Amino acid sequence: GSDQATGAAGTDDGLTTITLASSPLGHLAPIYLAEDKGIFARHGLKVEVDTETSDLTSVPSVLAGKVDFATGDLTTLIVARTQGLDVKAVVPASASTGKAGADYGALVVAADSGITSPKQLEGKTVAVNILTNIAAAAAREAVRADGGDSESLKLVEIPFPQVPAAISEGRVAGAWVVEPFLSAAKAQGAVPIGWGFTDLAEDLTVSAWYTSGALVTRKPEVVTAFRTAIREAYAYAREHEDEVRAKIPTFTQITPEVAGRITITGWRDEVSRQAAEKLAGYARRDGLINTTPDLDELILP
Amino acid sequence: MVTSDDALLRIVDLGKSYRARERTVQALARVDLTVDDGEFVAVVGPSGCGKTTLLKIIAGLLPASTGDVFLAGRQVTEPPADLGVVFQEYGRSLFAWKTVRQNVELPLRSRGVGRAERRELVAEALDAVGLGPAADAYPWQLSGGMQQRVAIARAVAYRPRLLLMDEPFSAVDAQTRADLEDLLARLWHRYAMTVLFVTHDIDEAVYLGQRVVVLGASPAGVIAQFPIDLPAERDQLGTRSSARFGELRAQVYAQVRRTPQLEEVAP
Amino acid sequence: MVTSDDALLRIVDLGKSYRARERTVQALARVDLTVDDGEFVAVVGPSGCGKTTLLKIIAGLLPASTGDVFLAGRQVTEPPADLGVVFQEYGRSLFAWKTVRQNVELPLRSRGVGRAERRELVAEALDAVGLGPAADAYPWQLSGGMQQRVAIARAVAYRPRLLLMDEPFSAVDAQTRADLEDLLARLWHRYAMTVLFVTHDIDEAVYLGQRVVVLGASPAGVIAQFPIDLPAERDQLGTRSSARFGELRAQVYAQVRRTPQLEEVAP
Amino acid sequence: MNTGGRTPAYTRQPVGATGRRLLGILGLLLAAIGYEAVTRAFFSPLHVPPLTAIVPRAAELLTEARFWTATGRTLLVAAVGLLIALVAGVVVGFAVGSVPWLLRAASSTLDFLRPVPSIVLIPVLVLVLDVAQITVLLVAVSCFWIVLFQVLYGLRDVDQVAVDTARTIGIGRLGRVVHVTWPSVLPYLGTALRLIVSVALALAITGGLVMGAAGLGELIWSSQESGEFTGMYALVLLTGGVGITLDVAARLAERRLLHWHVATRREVAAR
Amino acid sequence: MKAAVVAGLNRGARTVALALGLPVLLFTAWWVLSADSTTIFLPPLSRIVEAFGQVWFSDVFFRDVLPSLRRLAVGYAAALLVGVGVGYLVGRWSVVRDLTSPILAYFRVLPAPVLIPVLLVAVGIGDATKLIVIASGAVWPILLNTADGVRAVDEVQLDTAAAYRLRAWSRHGLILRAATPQVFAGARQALGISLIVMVVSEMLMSTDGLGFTVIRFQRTFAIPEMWSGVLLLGLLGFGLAKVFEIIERRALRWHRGATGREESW
Ligand SMILES: Nc1ncnc2c1ncn2[C@@H]1O[C@H](COP(=O)(O)OP(=O)(O)OP(=O)(O)O)[C@@H](O)[C@H]1O
Ligand SMILES: Nc1ncnc2c1ncn2[C@@H]1O[C@H](COP(=O)(O)OP(=O)(O)OP(=O)(O)O)[C@@H](O)[C@H]1O
Ligand SMILES: [Mg+2]
Ligand SMILES: [Mg+2]
Repeated sequence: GSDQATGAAGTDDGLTTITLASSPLGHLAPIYLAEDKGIFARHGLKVEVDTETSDLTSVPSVLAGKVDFATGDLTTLIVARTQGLDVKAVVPASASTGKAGADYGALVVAADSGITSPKQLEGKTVAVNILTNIAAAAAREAVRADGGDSESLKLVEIPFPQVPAAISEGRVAGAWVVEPFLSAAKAQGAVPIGWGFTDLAEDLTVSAWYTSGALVTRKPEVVTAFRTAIREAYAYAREHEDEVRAKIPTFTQITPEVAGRITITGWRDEVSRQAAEKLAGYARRDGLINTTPDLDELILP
Repeated sequence: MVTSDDALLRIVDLGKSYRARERTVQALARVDLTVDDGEFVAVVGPSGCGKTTLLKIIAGLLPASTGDVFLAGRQVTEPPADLGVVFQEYGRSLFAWKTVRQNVELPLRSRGVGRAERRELVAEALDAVGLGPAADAYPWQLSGGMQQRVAIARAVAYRPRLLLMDEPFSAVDAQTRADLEDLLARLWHRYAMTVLFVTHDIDEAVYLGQRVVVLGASPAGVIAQFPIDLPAERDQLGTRSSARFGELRAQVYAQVRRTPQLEEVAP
Repeated sequence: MVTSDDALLRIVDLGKSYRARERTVQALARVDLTVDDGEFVAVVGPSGCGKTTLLKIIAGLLPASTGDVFLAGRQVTEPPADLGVVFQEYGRSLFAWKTVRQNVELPLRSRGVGRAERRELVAEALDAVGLGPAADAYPWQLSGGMQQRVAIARAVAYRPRLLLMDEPFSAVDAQTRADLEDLLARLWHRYAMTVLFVTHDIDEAVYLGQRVVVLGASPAGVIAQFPIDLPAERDQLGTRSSARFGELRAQVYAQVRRTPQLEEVAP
Repeated sequence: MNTGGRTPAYTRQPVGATGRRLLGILGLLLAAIGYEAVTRAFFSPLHVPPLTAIVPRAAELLTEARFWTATGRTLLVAAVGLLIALVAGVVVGFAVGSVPWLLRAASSTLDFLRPVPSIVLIPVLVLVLDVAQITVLLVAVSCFWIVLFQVLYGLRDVDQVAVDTARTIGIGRLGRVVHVTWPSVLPYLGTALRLIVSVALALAITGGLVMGAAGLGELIWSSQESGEFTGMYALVLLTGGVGITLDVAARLAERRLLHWHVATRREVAAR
Repeated sequence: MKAAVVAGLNRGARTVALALGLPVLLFTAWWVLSADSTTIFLPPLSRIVEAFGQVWFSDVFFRDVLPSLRRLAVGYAAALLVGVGVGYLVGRWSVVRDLTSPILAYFRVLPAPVLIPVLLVAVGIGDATKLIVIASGAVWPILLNTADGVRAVDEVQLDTAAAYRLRAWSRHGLILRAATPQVFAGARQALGISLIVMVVSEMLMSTDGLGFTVIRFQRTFAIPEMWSGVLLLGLLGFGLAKVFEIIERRALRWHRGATGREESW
């Protein structure tokens, strides 16, 4: 909402209030933890999380200065940058764990489908949550990495929550899915066969906190403080995974039991340049953009 | 319940009250009436006494509150077969999206009359009421009297066994009215219909009816009945100027007068 | 254009044709008529000849095709002030969402008549037409004749300067009709209204009118006019049985007869 | 008065208010049984949970404060949007509909604007409004069109004899709207009211689903996003309940306002 | 004669001028006001028009617009059929109405995004789901209007049909016909709604179609292209409304006459 003071406003207690926009998903856990632990306050920040947001609204909101930081998947940010929108990726919001077989996103198929490797999905229908973001790239890359023709995949959009059902009802041959739906799908007999995140890049930034170029120019110290605080939060989260799992049910509808089971996203300190280049290449090939973006402009050094 | 006498229509102790939130109206009370097969009965009575209500109940369109209506010995619970009705609200009874011809034709089609015969019956009926040239007009393109004549033509073309007419000539001029009266009389003779004819024109009631039934003021019952012993063949000039006509007319008039009128309507 | 003579209503060479895709009807042609202030003119003519059309044009509801209508010297282009109309389609002219009382009261309210006076006028008008007890009913709860009387009461309560009535008594019984005729005559006397009264009842036309205008068959023009030289004070029994009444009646009747009827309607 | 035993077959005894309600409940029961049978026969309870699983969850939700807060928010948004639409639709409808040339001038623009889905415009709207306001706007715009078109069509159904009557008794334009056209258009508005009540609710929820605006939609979204299907279906069930309640209210309002209308009086009349 | 022709031409010209006047005015205003817009989400109209040519005068038209139109047509037709059919039953028999009204009220409030997950499982991801979504969005105005229209049919007409014992079919036909003014009101509403729901359904789960293309432009921040899609939707809506109007004019001519306003629209 816009009723909060935005544009990194000062408060009475000397802290600067910043507004973060993000859907209430797992990657917010470190933020909430950090707020509890006073990490943000130590850096002079007071955080307000606005969960009344969506992919549709976050970019315009950030650019208009209605919120200070928001999360967006890397492909979307690259596309935005290419179209001339002044977005700056500050720090990763979620990242691949980097471990094939134990990542928080996977390409899954029904256990009884007879499909055991991504290559076998050639020419088949595969679901991704959004055709224009990183999920599509990950699904394709999993097939390509397995030696298949990634172009032959027929990608369709199905929201993550419907993936387990779509797989087990045989509506699609395979699907790209992330936690907690990966666990749900597995529980319903789906098996992971490909790990597109790790195929895409060794150190893949999936989504990032970004802000507007304007804010970077106007209040560089706030941006830096935010980044430092997040990094500290990640360091804390890495050490206290059970606290993260305990936190998740407090702001999502995920039950504690499920939260204890799922694979948690990786927390990285740097937005991966290598991954960004690769994603930019994909975006260009898929016709999402038609020029090569200047990644130096996108990723805040 | 089935009655066995040879009356076509038997109305026994009929009563009807309309209820609505604000007011309940007892429209009919203790109506007893018998109509023989092939009879022509004219019904007169003050405005609002329940004539339309009576016709609607006979037509099976409205349930009675008390009492029964038997048609050919069978209790009327729905519109009987071979019934023709000319509604008082003639304008609203025409289908606005159909031409005059189609309006007249509709009941015939529904009865399964063949195409050629249908066309003939329709043309004949329309000519009889003087609407031949307006056959392809829509009802809303017609004057009030013309609309009323369409409704009459529809009933007439249908050749019903029982014909109920609710002030069917109210909107036509004197000349046309006389012509239509004679038309109706002719058809009644020729097709042996039974006619129940509501009118406000006492002359007309006496001229047309074999019997005139007078309803009293609301809640209406039958307050008088006059057999009309005029010769079967009647004509506008001769009959109307006959002495007997004048007598009968005066008798009926006296009865109608007797019913309480305007001044006396109690709150 | 403004005329300077003292006629209230001047109709000059009026013509009206309705056009539609399928048929074009010339309803009125070359109608010339002058009505003096305070006059009572009865209009008769065969069904479908254009009487309603004429009234609607005078009321400013329908544009003429040719010719002009002047009211008090001013050309009529929209409904003039102080006009009362009783439509032939009385049912449709009542507002279904208003009670009888509210229907009658509405024009008075829009004219700004005070509450107390309004109530009195309404009660008086409703009593006069015999609908006092039905004041709180809705129009659909009334019989046809009662609806028609509501429309009459509405016009009467309004005390218009010019009153146009289109077969206003067509749906009421003989007795009520006579009473309403006398009521109308009384009001006309008392309030010096100008009345244009369409009827199919020639007796009624002669009984009420100071002048009877006969329209010919469609396309109608004025084919005859009869000044009615009966005494100003008329009563149902005396006047109607007078010899002069019989003569006038016969004269008018002859004219109306002359207009081509049913049989002669050309295709 | 219908005498006891001898009720003719055609005396369709009007079902009383209680009977009407009972029939409605019967309808709901039948639908519930149908749903239960279909889900059990064809679907995995994980994907489409049976009613027997949903109802207890719904009962649970009813005791939770957050459900009521969310419902309150959604209803507020829906109500505000609906009111705006109703007023705007009626005013614009009457203005445009009673002036022929205005209607002709505006209709092409109206036809052009009508199909633009407001969802497409969300990113633009975000620049000036917050999410709750956008949702209100979404509701208002969609309902506005419905009201507007119902009014325009209702205006065409006004009987000219009634209008003529009003004109001859010296009632001015405004008076005619109040006394003649408004009551004539009311039946069309009654239909509009029942339509927009549900559209408003549906769109207030959509606002939550696609933009995360707080309320029932957001609750549904987050249940879904957390794989909590039973909870999601329970919410959908309760949402429907809210819809039914609103519809009953709309029908009651219609009955009162339109007691003189053929449709209503036919049902009330002792026939 | 000649004067009549000229008058006719004049009238035609006036109608066209009236119809185009406001749109032209609005477009000019938009053009001028947006000319030097730097807001990325509100590009100058000139850019949008340019994008319009590039985007839609290409194979996109066949790949995306035509399938959408087909879905629209089928979905709308289904909505008409179901809406008029069920609406008739509901309007005609109060028992049916009482029985179904809560259920219908229940389904009415379910927005498309809630329906889609269920349909996805039950029906799959093909066109069928989209058609159902379109139909289920468009059906309500038709259904309710038909029901209310049927309910409001004049009593005298019903009595006439009953008294002459018209065959069941012809009686149903008459009642429905008498209700057409209100049925058309519903159908007109549904036309606009089905266009919107088509777009939404294609946005929420699709691989092609107008809605898909527009949402793809939006997600990839191709803003002028997105606006060109909005423009196209507007044009489509306008075109469909005109076609509808022509049909309606013929079907409801009697109604204009019967209510006494042959002249107006
Ligand atoms: N639908 C209705 N609801 C309530 N009351 C009604 C209804 N229809 C008729 N009435 C009342 O019943 C009584 C008889 O009405 P009905 O129409 O039968 O009279 P009528 O004899 O036909 O009169 P008219 O000669 O004026 O047509 C009237 O008092 C009228 O007010
Ligand atoms: N709206 C219309 N469209 C086309 N023709 C019409 C229309 N209204 C009336 N007419 C025609 O105009 C002629 C005159 O009609 P009008 O209603 O004026 O007759 P009238 O003298 O009032 O007849 P009646 O005594 O039967 O009421 C008729 O032939 C009629 O068919
Ligand atoms: Mg009657
Ligand atoms: Mg007339």
